[in-house]
Amino acid sequence: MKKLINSPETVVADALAGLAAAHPELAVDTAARVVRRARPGAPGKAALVSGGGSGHEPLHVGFVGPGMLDAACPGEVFTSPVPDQMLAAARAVDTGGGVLFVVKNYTGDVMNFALAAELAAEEDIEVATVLVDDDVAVQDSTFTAGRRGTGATLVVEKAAGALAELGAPLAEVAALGRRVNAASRSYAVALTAATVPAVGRPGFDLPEDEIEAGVGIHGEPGRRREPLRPARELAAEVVDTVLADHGLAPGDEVIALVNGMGATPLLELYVVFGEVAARLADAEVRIARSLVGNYVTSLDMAGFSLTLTRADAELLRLWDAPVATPALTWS
Amino acid sequence: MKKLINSPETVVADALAGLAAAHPELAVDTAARVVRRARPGAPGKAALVSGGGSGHEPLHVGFVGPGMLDAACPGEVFTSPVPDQMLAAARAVDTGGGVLFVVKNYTGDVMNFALAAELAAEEDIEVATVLVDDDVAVQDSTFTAGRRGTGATLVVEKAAGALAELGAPLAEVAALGRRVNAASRSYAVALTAATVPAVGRPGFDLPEDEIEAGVGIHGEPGRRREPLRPARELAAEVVDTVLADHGLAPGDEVIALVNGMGATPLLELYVVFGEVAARLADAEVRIARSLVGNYVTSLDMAGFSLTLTRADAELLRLWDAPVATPALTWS
Amino acid sequence: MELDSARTEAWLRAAAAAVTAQEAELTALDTAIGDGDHGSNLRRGFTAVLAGLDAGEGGNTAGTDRSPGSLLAAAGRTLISTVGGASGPLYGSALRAAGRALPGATAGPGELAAALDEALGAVQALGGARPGDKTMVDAWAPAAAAFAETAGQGLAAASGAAAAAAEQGARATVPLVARKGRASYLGPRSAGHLDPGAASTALLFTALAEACREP
Amino acid sequence: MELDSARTEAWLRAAAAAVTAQEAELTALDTAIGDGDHGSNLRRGFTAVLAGLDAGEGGNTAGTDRSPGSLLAAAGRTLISTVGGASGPLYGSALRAAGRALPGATAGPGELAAALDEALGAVQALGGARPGDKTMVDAWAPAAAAFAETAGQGLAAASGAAAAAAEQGARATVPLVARKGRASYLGPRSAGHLDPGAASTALLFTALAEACREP
Ligand SMILES: Nc1ncnc2c1ncn2[C@@H]1O[C@H](COP(=O)(O)OP(=O)(O)O)[C@@H](O)[C@H]1O
Ligand SMILES: Nc1ncnc2c1ncn2[C@@H]1O[C@H](COP(=O)(O)OP(=O)(O)O)[C@@H](O)[C@H]1O
Ligand SMILES: [Mg+2]
Ligand SMILES: [Mg+2]
Ligand SMILES: [Mg+2]
Ligand SMILES: [Mg+2]
Repeated sequence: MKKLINSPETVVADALAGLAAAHPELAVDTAARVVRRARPGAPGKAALVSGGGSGHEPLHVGFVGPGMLDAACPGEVFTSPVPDQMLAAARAVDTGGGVLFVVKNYTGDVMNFALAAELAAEEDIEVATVLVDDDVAVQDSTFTAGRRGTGATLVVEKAAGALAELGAPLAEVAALGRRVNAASRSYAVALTAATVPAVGRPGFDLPEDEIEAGVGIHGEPGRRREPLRPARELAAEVVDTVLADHGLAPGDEVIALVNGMGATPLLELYVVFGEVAARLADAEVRIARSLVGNYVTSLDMAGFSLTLTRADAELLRLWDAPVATPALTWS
Repeated sequence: MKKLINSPETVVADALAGLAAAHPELAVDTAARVVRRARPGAPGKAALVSGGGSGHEPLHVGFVGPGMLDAACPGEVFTSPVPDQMLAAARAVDTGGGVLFVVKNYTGDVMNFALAAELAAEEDIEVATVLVDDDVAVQDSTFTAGRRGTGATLVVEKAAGALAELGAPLAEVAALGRRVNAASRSYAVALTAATVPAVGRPGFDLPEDEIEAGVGIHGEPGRRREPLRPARELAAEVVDTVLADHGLAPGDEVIALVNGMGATPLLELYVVFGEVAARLADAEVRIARSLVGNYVTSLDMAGFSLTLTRADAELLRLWDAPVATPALTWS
Repeated sequence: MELDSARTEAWLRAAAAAVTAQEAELTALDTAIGDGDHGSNLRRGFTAVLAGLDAGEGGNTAGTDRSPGSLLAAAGRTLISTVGGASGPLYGSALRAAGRALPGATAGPGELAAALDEALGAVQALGGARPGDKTMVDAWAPAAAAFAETAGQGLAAASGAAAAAAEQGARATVPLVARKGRASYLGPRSAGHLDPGAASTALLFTALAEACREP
Repeated sequence: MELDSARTEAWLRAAAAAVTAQEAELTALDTAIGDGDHGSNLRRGFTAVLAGLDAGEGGNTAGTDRSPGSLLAAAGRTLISTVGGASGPLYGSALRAAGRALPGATAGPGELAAALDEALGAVQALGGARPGDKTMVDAWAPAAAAFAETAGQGLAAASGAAAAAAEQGARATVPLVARKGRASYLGPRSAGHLDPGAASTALLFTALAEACREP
């Protein structure tokens, strides 16, 4: 394992120290493991709190700031945070408008956020929860853990964050978040596996000519192995897989996120985006907005995910609204 | 080799197609291989043109936009662009204020930009050139190729771009660019080698417990091999190497860029930044501004570089000035 | 033999020792069909449990009346606050539920059987897994059942039977296709691997058997 | 024998064939002490040169008077416009300089010797490298010298001698420590490797010898 770390035990604490040093506009509580805006949101604003295992940076800590999250709770690498963190975050950012938990749908995240919500309720902090579950690689039924939350988390946090900044009440922000999630689907392929620092070797071995299709963002293998193919074919397969599940019609508009898994050069992500755009054009789906880069990552995994969110006027307005976070900034 | 490409021959063209699809605010001339702002700069504004081999993304194409470059010329992977590209770019962006070529100091880049400058002069386009040579790993003398241009390119392009936007004449913008370069030093270490698509395998083999110290951004080996050590020790060595050359005094302020080489997870870059900040604090050098991320990359190389630019009030004002490009945006 | 506070503490310490010693194995299991953190998760959590025991947690404010129930409940709270992931809330809630079910200064085998059943109930209430879903339930359920069945033979015998049943239940997860937890994302590819949570549950019951062995 | 337009074209075509056939070798040399693009750079450039030849470039507007000089100058322009990197301007300027020095419809060995010297001069003027710096100059300089020395023996003999000298000059770069180009960044680690540009220069002179062989 070759990593720029001091030790697997301290990697999250050390990264938080670096985050604090790099971003004076963030308040980083290294003891409570809560990252929040140094300048709190307006009184009565619905506050957004998200979190999850570390190793997905910039998600979530890089999305804290005006127009997006009020606080993020980073867990250990690929391990959901503990309820104490979300409770501390909720206490810190609630200005009377209540708190929205944005939770990626993983058993651990769901349970820990649920416990935190109970504890917050005991302290009379109003809490609503949006569950993100966009990954079409996973079968969804009441007998399973359901779909994973992946790339759509960024879109949910951006749109809900913008609506909260406009002063919408908690229930409305939560409803918007759920609507964005319902309008989103994602699918990912991996060229290499991630190496969890505490494990010390890649999560799976892949031959030079094979990829894992339908992977998540926690280093787990995907649904199946496939041969490595040119970007055009991979992009077409990924687009088709998302479209098949999404039910987009010709003429529909989308926000398209071509996301690197952490170790994917931007040059390659642009190649992929070009192929994705061509395939969507064939399907007469219009890309209204797009984002290309490493945003929802899996440590040092190479590969990409595609997220398509059906767009409408309100969502585009919220997407275009100003945002000022370490990883996403526009005005 | 596992890459998200269609073929080594088409990777640059395909990436440009993707860039065009992702960024309607850019005008991408795929035939001439020139990327420029869709909305040209103000008449008479000094125009900034940069370029270099592809594989360093977001440098340079991701830095085209208001407040930074007017155009970028991407060459083949790790190959400087040809003079025709820079000439076409100069023609396209010159609005009477002349053109500043920002050139990283490599033999190929220097010669190709020089030929382009001659051709532009023949067409009565005023051209000035800033050479960026910040890499302290390389011996500098009249008998060598001189220092390489690496991370400081971002700082030069940001500051000079801001000054040009304010309406400063070409000569002043060029002088500022040279001043920023002279105030900048960089040093890099690599944990893994880059794989050039046309080569198909990594540029060098590194055992699990070794790194290359003093590497450039073209996949070449560095000055020497060293054992892999904890981030704290690596960061200290890199800071000390830069400081030894830089001649910063206690109390000096810097802009600090902790830059990933393309395949370095953000989590690790924040760990490194924390250690860099601690070491600089020991040296009583104050970090006035900072940037953490994969900005001046070397395809899929893992590792990081540190760039320190001595800051003063004017430079900080230019650094803080609004910028709106694919990879760098603030207001 | 009754379960007293010394035996409860011994149980928790043995569990901590076991998950620490087996960290790499648990993580390897979780790397195959999960995200490779189960070993470090439990080591982190049980290290905190040990620290709590050393600091006198689980007693009254004076730290004196450390009953089996209060010790287990405190350990459960510590796990919830330090582990994260799926296993943190699940094991944490299990121990808290068991602790609530043991209000006395000591507990007989029958009481402990009921407490283990409460713990299993808490895991299932929180996680929704049923036997056969390839989770810790597949070790916990047969262990609790074996303990209840053999409770009449005393604490040592019942804990031994529970440990054996947990171990067997864990091993029986190998051929299963996961329906809960991260392994479920793999679909059919999850078959052929031991569930990490079932493996760690077996460690917990083996630790109980160790702590309750006849002297 | 004189260098006429047919032989010049044959030279350029042979050079294109050689760099294409040796692309992987040139790239491997450049991977060791450079950035791994020399082979693909020259293949791309000479492929364009071939296309230019096929399209009648290097002639007057009617495409008829393709003199050695105009063919070489056109090839040089094409290399500058398609190769990039260090080798593009260097080889491009070299061929343009050689072309300028050959204004006639044909050229004798003495004229070609002077033209090769002009080419070397252009490389050195642009890149500033001297013999011993571990660059293409280390092949070009001995080749031009050998050609000049043996020019009295005719085109075929002189080209053969130049090719041999270029090859030897290239091989002699192995122990050198680079002072110019990318390899110089490696400092002492650049020793022990053949310079890629010197290797490609040897290919160009071998191609010339092929084109000028006695029938
Ligand atoms: N819904 C559930 N019910 C019961 N046990 C579960 C459930 N989900 C996961 N588990 C158990 O948790 C174990 C994984 O724990 P751990 O790796 O620490 O957490 P995570 O899966 O969040 O990384 C699984 O092996 C399984 O036994
Ligand atoms: N200053 C120079 N003078 C002469 N030849 C040079 C000089 N710099 C580089 N070269 C030659 O160019 C070759 C490398 O060419 P190439 O790989 O195509 O370009 P780049 O170095 O820009 O990647 C070197 O092997 C060397 O022979
Ligand atoms: Mg986990
Ligand atoms: Mg090159
Ligand atoms: Mg796990
Ligand atoms: Mg090269």
